[in-house]
Amino acid sequence: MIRDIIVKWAPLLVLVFLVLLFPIFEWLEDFRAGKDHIYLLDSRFFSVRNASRIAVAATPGLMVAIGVTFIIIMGSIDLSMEGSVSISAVIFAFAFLALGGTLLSWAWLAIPAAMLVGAGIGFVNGLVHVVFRIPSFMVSLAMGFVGTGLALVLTGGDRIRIEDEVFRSLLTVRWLNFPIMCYVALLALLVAWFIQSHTTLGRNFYAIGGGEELAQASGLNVARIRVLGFALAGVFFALGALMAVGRIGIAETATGNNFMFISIAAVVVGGTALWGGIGGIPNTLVGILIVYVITNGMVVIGLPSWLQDGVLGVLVITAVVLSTSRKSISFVK
Amino acid sequence: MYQLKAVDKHFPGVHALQAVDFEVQRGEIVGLVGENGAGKSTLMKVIYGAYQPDGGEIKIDGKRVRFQNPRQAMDHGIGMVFQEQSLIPNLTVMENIFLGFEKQFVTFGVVSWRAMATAARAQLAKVKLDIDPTTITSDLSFAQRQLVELVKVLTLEERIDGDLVILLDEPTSVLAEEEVKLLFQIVRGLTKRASFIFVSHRISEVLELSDRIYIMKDGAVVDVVHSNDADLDDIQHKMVGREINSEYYREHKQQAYNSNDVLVSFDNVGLQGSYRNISFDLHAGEVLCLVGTEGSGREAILRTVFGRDPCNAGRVKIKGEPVTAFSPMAGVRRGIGHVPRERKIEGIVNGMNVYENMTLAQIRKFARLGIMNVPAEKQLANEWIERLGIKTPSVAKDCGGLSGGNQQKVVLAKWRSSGSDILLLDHPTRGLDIGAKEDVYEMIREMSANGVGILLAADTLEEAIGLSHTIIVLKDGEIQKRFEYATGSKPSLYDLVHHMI
Amino acid sequence: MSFIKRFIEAETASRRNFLLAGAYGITGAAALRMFGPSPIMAMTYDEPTIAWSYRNRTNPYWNEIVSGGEAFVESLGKSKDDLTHLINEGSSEKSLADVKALLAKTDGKLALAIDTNDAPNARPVVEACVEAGAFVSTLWNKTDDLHPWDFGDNYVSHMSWSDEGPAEQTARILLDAMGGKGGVVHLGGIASNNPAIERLNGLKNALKDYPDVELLDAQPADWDTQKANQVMQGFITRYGDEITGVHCANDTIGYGVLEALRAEGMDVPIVTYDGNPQAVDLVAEGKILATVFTNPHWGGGITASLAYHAAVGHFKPSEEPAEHREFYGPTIFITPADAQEFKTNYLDNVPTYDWTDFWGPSNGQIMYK
Amino acid sequence: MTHEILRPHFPWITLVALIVIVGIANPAFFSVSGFVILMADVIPLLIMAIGMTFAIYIGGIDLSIQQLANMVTVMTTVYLAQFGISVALLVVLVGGLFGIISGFVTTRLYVPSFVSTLAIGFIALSIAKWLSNQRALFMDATLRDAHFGWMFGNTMGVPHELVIGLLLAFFAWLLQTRTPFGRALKAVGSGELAAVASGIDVDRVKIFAFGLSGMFAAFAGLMFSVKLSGGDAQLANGFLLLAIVAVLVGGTPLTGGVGGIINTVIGTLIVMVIRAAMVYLEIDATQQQMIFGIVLIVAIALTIDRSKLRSVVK
Repeated sequence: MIRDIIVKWAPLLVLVFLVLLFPIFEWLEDFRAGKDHIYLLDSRFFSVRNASRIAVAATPGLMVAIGVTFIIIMGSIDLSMEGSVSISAVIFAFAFLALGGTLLSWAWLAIPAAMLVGAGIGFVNGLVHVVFRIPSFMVSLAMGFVGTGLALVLTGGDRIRIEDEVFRSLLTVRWLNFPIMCYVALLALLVAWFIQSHTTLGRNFYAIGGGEELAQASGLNVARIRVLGFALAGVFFALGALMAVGRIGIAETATGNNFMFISIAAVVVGGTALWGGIGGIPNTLVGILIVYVITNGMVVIGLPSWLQDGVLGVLVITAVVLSTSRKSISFVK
Repeated sequence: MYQLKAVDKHFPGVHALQAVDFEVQRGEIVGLVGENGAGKSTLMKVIYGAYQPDGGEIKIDGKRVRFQNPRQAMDHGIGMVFQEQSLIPNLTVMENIFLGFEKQFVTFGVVSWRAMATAARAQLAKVKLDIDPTTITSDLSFAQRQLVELVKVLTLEERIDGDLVILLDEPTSVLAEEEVKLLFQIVRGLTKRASFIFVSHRISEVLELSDRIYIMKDGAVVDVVHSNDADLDDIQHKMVGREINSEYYREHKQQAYNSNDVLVSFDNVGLQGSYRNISFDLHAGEVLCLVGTEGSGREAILRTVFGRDPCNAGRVKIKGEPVTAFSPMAGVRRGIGHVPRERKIEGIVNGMNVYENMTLAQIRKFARLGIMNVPAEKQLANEWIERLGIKTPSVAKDCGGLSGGNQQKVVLAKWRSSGSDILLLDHPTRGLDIGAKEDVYEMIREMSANGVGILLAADTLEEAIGLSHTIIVLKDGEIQKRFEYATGSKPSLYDLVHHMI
Repeated sequence: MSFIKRFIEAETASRRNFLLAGAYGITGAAALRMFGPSPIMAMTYDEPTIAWSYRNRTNPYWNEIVSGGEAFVESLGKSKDDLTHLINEGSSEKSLADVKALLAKTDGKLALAIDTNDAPNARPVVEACVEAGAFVSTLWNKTDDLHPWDFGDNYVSHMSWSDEGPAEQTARILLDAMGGKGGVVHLGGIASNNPAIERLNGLKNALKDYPDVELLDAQPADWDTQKANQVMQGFITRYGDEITGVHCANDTIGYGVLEALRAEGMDVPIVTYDGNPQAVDLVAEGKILATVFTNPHWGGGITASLAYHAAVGHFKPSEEPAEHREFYGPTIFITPADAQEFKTNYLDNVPTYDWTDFWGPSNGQIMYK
Repeated sequence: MTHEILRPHFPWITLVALIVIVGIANPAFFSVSGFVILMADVIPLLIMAIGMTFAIYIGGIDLSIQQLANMVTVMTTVYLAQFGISVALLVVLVGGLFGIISGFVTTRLYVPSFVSTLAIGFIALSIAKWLSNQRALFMDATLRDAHFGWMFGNTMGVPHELVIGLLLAFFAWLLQTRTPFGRALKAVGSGELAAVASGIDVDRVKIFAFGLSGMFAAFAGLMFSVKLSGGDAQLANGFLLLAIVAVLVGGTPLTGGVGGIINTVIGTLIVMVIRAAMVYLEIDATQQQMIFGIVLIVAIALTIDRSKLRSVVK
């Protein structure tokens, strides 16, 4: 029983451990240099400013990871995030500029437009997956290529700058030390959590992840739920795209790069099982924070750059090992 | 009230249902029996809407209906209680109960968990199950799950105005005796509201519960009998088209075992949470049966012998050697064969053909210089196919496509051909039809005569009594009673049940 | 002999040969081909396919390169669609495989301009081209032991940029702006890429003259805006106000850094590299102190041009001096003072280059250390 | 019924159809020598995909192969002078070791291979960066030719790398179809629980499968390093997704137990043809990636053997 509780809270414990770990290195460094340093209090890592930096860095990844969480809970996987993010970002930017270029005009329509694009890609993903009975891994991988390719065709490789001060206030305006985009992300997180735990659709994801045939036999329209799930994931990928554009003010074909492995690693590190049915949105929040705390912390303590990948690898394995309930699984592939 | 008229169903190469007439009256409990492959499951699938018949018609209260999917059947009051494991383990009990019908608790897209819990409690009360509806389903016992399964179907009561028809598919297979009694009591109590179709291999239970019994054979209904004027032998006779007599368990072939040759020896063995203080010896040629309810520890003991669950108290010796390292690999090396209950998952490898399955436990023996000797494998497979009468078009046929009985024979051939002299049989006849069961019994006798020690967890008590030299009754992980039997002095069912509960 | 003069001679020679070839007929031309590429071959056979192989289209730098290649093709009176693009997506394997496929398709009648994605990949690409009788010019990536003159005519040229000097100069601009004191951080490209190494070295060289400035940290940001943004956030946490200047290995890194600074409300001078149009705008606005324009448009055009003109026999690479086979590309500094002017001259109106003036704007022979 | 008989043959039918289509669109594609060259070039990818097949065949995945190959290019370049030809042995052993570690983490620590191999890959990348000092390194040409010249010669018009690739493919095929290990692999891939119940050491089989994947990745890295005459920490980038695609498009689904080495050979050739088609059919550069994705979906839809998939497709 105690073991179960530890497993359940392991991701959070890992996060807390990491947050307390990096300041130790800072303390050591200053101690060696003979500077005064009170652990945590004088930490640059353990500070509100840095928390907001980590939050800003993590928001796009969080949105993407939330999207893929829904899919993983269903026991499927969606690898189209890089393409979906790129195409959503690019179409958002084009629409935004075409409709006036500032949020205070009709250009705000670009935001729902981008979300529609994301939903559309996800919808096609789900449809091809369900109708042609092709495993989601393959469909979404290929759809990712299509998404990135489409973004490339549209931009011809150019980057689109979004200069609008109102839109960029996502990053530049702070409430209580945190930029607005963090609050937007928080809102999206709450919506996702709400969908997961308080709507039929969200619960049906768990049902499918727990036993698809059984869910089907209970009269659930599994195909429809799957397609909806992929579309929902697409919406969150598009939100991730909006955050990414909001963060650096540029939409380009490369906007989606590097999201795939980071987001899936974050979901798993957070304690959501790849075989479906277990975990959820709060786990993903913890997971993504773990990943970004590690990347931020490594730079802050001045770890040599060549070492950073390896340390990330070791910490990811450790986090997953700690948060896996050995009882509930007979074998792992 | 519910009526099938001349229903036909064809599959490629098979005429699965032939002009089946079937009828359920209001408040009636109808039994449905038949050997495997007789068409029971096809008929059930037609009834609950998973299959659409090719011919004939379905009528409810005289009105013709046609279901595209189970959901539509449910909307007409037809519900299915599945064998087992049809609840989704990671969901709460209440979510499982209302799965697919959450709408009633949704306002503006929000599910009200409180309303659902209240409703679920009311439903659970119907079967007198007192559990928290927010419990995660995987935390329930088998029996509780079976009842939740029933509750799930009973929710139709509120949703549907008309009458209910509830199919019970082998509902007792995972239940202990007293749980079966409770279930029957509940079912009888519900006949005020619903009719039942009860499908089981346990004909005695069907006789006990049902008002009328449909007997199926080869896709057709061969007879309909009233349970008052039917008896077990009669029904079995109609199912298989031949007599079932005392020869059934091949008792005349039972030979005394060699009590000097101890194969497995347990000395005060225990495993935390499963069983404790277990001592017994399994001899060459002995059939030793462990009897007990689900959770009495018999499966865990089998697993310990095979090496899957290491014990943490006492001493286990196999062929005189103390066992220190437990693993299935070591078990197989010691000559232990395991015929698991989950035949399709643990018994055969679905996707590998007959000869690959047969040599699976002895791959290395068929390798020459690291290369598999396939002709030798095929030869071995052909020998055993002939010896055990395995029906397969070829040795290269995918085992997943064989019938249950033939799969089981392949599993037995796997162990016997590799020379295992200790066999663990975990419900070896589960889900097999009578003909296949007899074949299995025959093989058990033959192996026993050849000096193989057999540790058995039987499907039914009759089977246990019929087959064993020795019976050990277990309850809550402890040995209650030990019976030694020679042919002709077999105990009665009552003797055993008395110690089990 | 000046190039132009030789060019005119070659032109007349090829016309004469063309008439001859007409007399010989096709067989004669085919026979002549055995003696290696010659003007006759160029005129009697199809024009060689002109191809540019590069990393991707998501980086403005490569788009500039490509626009140069297209401008060159158009200068030949062809459509810009006649330029074949090979995109390697950062994969050396794809880079090589695509080149081989194109060689097979064109049967070696190919003028290839290429950045091989990674230095070691240059050798097999060049060897494949040489073997197939195609003409290849490389840009940026090649290992130091690989030289055009070791391959006769077919490995036409290699162009690179000496980044150490210009990077040092931008560093000086930065360090001066910092008042010659404080702390500077460097965000680099993919660590093993040559330009990334040279640009960091440039900064280090400059720092020797500024003893009061400390190089706080240098980490790779892989030429990537988002990664740069994250790395800069880490730097800000670690060093906070100690950072009084940022030295970026290219413009795209600079964008990420600017946004990280903007999020913190910090105003720290930064310098970048490459001179992308957006960066030039930022220089004009004063947000970036300086960037270095390497004229990728010209680089892209002239690399293709060299391969093409060698392939059609307008000049014989093996007769050219070493400084015409391996040379540095041009660099132009852009500072707020001249950004506007630069923009008008180079970006808003892309100059029409004489694509036969191969070495005019070049910057001397490549020197190895 | 004919559909069922044809099913297992769909991968190569797809391949032939693709070749014919591209060939009709551009007859220059039908050139034996051109084809041989194309195939020789796809050999490192083939070797990686073969390794990946072992991981996928047991229902896992190996995301570390690209980073392992990166590390191996660096190791080969750095240690060539010191060890000579035995550097090949060294790197293959190191690759196998990394694979075994992945397998160990997956089976004994219960970390899904998707994550464990990703993380092990990161560790390999760190080592590659450290060993290369974050520089692009190149080999001494004479040393390379002395020790590994045999890899890239030509005998009677047949490139040696093609021979090596086919030999390795044959070896892998033998391993998969004709050895006790291959049989155990199949049992683990199609029915893990039954394999356990038959006394097969499932963990060891899996660890060995990942080890093989690592060894093949290392060999591919070695060949690539010799071919490119150098090494650095991102030389092999771009291999990973392509290797996965090659395995999947050949008809080995991620669920394991179905498909195999032959399928991967066909899958690799399909990828090769699609890619070469982009060049031969002069597809606009900006559109290539999009078209690649679409063709991929169609190809997978054609090649995948749904009858062997579990009833549930996830």
